[in-house]
Amino acid sequence: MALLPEQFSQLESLAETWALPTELQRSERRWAAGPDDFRRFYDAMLPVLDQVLDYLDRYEPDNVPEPALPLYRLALAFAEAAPHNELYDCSNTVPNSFDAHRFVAAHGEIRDR
Amino acid sequence: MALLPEQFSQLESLAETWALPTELQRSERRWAAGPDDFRRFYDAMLPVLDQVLDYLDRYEPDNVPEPALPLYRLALAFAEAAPHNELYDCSNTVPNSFDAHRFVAAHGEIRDR
Amino acid sequence: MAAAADQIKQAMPFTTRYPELGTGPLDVRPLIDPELFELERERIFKQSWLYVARAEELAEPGDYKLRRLDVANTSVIIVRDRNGEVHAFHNICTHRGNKLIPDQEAQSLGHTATHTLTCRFHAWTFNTDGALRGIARQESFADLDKSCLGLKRIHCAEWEGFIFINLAEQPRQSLVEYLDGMADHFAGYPYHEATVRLRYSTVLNCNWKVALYAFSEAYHVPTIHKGTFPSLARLEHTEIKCFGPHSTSGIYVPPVPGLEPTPVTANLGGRLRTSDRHRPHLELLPENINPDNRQDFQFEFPVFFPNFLLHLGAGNGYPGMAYFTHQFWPVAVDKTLWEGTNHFRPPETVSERVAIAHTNALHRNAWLEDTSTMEDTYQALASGVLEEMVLMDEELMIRNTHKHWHDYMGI
Amino acid sequence: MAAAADQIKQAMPFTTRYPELGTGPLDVRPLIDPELFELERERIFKQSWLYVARAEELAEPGDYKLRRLDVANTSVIIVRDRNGEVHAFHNICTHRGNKLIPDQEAQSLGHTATHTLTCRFHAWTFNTDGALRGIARQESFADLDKSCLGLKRIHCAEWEGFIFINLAEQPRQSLVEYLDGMADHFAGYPYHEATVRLRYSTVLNCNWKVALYAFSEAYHVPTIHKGTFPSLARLEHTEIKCFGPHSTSGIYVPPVPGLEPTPVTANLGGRLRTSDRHRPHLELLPENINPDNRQDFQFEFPVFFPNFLLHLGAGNGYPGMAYFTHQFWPVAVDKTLWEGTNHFRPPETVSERVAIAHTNALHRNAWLEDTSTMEDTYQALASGVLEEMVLMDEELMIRNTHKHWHDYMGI
Repeated sequence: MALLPEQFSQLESLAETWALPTELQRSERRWAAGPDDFRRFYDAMLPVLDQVLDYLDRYEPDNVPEPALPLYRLALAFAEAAPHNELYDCSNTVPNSFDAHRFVAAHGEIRDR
Repeated sequence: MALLPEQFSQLESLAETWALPTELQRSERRWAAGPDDFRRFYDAMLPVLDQVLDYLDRYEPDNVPEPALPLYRLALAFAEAAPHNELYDCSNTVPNSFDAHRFVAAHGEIRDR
Repeated sequence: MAAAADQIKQAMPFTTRYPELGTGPLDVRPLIDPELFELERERIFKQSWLYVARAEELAEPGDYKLRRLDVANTSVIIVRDRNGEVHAFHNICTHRGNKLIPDQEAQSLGHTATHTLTCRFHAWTFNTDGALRGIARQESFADLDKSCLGLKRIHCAEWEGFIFINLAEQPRQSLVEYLDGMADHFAGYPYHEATVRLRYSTVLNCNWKVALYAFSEAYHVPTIHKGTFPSLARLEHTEIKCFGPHSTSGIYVPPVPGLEPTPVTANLGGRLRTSDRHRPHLELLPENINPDNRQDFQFEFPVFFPNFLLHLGAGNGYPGMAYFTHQFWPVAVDKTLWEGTNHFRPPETVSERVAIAHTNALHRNAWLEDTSTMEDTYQALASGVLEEMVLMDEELMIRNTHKHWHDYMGI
Repeated sequence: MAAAADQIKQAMPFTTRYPELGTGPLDVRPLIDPELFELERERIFKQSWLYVARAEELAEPGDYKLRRLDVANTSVIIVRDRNGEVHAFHNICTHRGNKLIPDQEAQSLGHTATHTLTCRFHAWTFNTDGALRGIARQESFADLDKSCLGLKRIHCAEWEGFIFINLAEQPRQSLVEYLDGMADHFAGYPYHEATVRLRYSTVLNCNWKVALYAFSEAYHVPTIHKGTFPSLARLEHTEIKCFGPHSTSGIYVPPVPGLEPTPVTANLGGRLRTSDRHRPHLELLPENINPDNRQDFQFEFPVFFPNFLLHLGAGNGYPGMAYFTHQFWPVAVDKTLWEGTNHFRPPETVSERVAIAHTNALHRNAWLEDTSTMEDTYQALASGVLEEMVLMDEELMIRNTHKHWHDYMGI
């Protein structure tokens, strides 16, 4: 069964691995990503970013309905993944940085819905 | 090959995961159990508890023969698991308690046979 | 001599404005000495006003916050009673001393619908104003003056919605006296509207002042943050002022011709910059912050002694971010709980929510760059090889903190 | 004044029976002060009789037990020699001081078929009565008086099969004098028949007295044990008596109408209650325990100074359990090795074995509830916020221990 609305079907395979419900899970996906993962995600999302956000903007941020959640979570994952393309040369770490696993997000395990 | 005597074949799948040879291993199984695990174990065992114990009582406690060991260990696991149903709402921890992993049983790694 | 003084004045315009702080190097020992760390518990952290909660975290009567304070070997309950008043108490039952509420987390929020707090050990119950309300089997205690067995109160005061505590028996100053010129300087911004808090924390293996000092200057920015914020290669760190043990300053970033934001940041940041709610609100800044109303204002950059930073950007620095805070909680001479929090106004649309996640992630990543030096710095300093460290003019806030640290410590 | 005294007498019938213990609050410092902890090693643990083994653990000649005693920076060998006599020795070779037997475990059992103990370092060999028997390459030592090089003896005595040691050069009292009225009070029960020992231990990050005191009163039971033993919501903690530094009491649980045991506990516990071997044996209790022969007797609940609890239920409290013991072994001011042991008569059938596992598990779970407060209590007390703690009447055993602690410490 498709995760995303039909007009975003080209993002379906990305949603399968990136559309995770918590920031911590999305971060773990990001830390495990390779350069090609970032490139594939970025190249597919950037052209449709406005459409994706317009689609989601029909809902309230605290009240996104179940069927739209994967797209919402995909957008959140992209908001965090894009800097790896735009700034970090598709590396899964921030260059010359502290161990990202040691940063604990207070909200990290709260589900985005 | 069946682990249990034929008259207890309905417990076979439980024996596969609960009939472990030491208290420590059975505790680890218990700490990893979910509410449904406890419910399934309890609902299957309680009606036949007397039959199981009667069957085992044909042996000496220090001399349970090899073929009866899985049933014996299943009964020991149940003796420890049942309070989670009867008292702890099928949680795998005792409510408001110390970390069970930090309690060391002096006999925890001795095999029950 | 006059020529030398002139030369220093030219090289160190801010520093020379505060002659009592000197211009020489700072001693390293306070950052590494375990005995001084023990003294810091008593002389700094049990004497200063410490920021522990935002008023909105305790919005309703019955709301409480638990804050572990390892440096004082205690934890604190900050609670709003049924009349709306906020109190702070040691998290300790007055019967046999158990923690009233378990405090596995360094900070956590809770709510008591009954406006009472009950100890898990023997079920003693306290009102949220601290009074001992109920004792199980009270008849078996003799001579019990319940009025003396209330929760142990801690001084507590609120300024601009920031709730501070003071562990001293009798604080030497009120909170506002303590805050000195900072109280006015930062007053009036609608901090309470920024209710979306995204907090990160980690335990750094370094002294708390190594972390604090690293976050007290912008000299490092072009080097450390060239990954995440290449636009900060040239910034202006200016308007540095000291108010007693506290200090503040402004960060401006003149635009770099030809440097465009990257596409996703342009898109998402742009959405915040053009939303009425999240756009730059320079007009809301207190009047002495960004006094010339410069459009390239990034954020006001202060140090509240001893361990609180309140960076006020009003949406003009990082897209959409109202303000961000840091705290540095000592755990041991070589261990510090750092907490960094980004404060946003709540998103009204999903796209704003996604854009906030983007700004937040960039800033979190910048913090990963900041924290990358601290354990190295501490290890190197702890070697004892370096007895002193030299400071440039814009590292003045470190100089001010260090000076007042000595005053508090009496050494 | 007389009215106040009357009021105390009514509120605290047990406490007022021991006027020398007072009725006021207790000082907290003994529970948290590192310097007092160092003194405790000398003045309490090297002066008191300490329970270290059951006689059945050393049933045969050649059986030995190794007991680590961190509080005295030593470990002890308790061994039965070929004539059946029990000795205690420091676990240290008199040659160069190596541990004769490695002691990774806090306690362990062993057997020497040759009735000798040989050091792993240079193979010096000692008889189980402590005499130095053999020295490898003895001819290469000059001037060696073997009779002066036996194992270092520790005073050791047995009471009702409980083996105690005393580390003092010359104990001030014999074991029976030391035990005072406890020696008679607990005498005569067939402890030796309960040879199935199920022991749990953990290192608690708290002072040993925080753990001891938590296990010295039943006031906490309705709160802490509502999960595992909802039947204990109402219990009677009575017959509290002090014998020198020791104290004892009785726990009764009047049946709660309508509260039935849960199905599995009814089944398994019922099997023990109806087996002749495991059923309640109130008739075996010493005469001053459960003196009115009440059927709702749960267990006798004592504190043997300084660190031993011997709870005697005779199968009437927890189904099938003869007795259970606790010990609290100091490791540091903030670290305590706790050991809890359930003692059962051996099962004769598999179903009895399964039922014992069930009783044991329930009681182990109750201990998980007990130990949940101790680290919190210690952390809260260590803050120094609370200088005193108040006690209710039935916390009298704590009061007695605390008073005698001061006497031993000379402070």
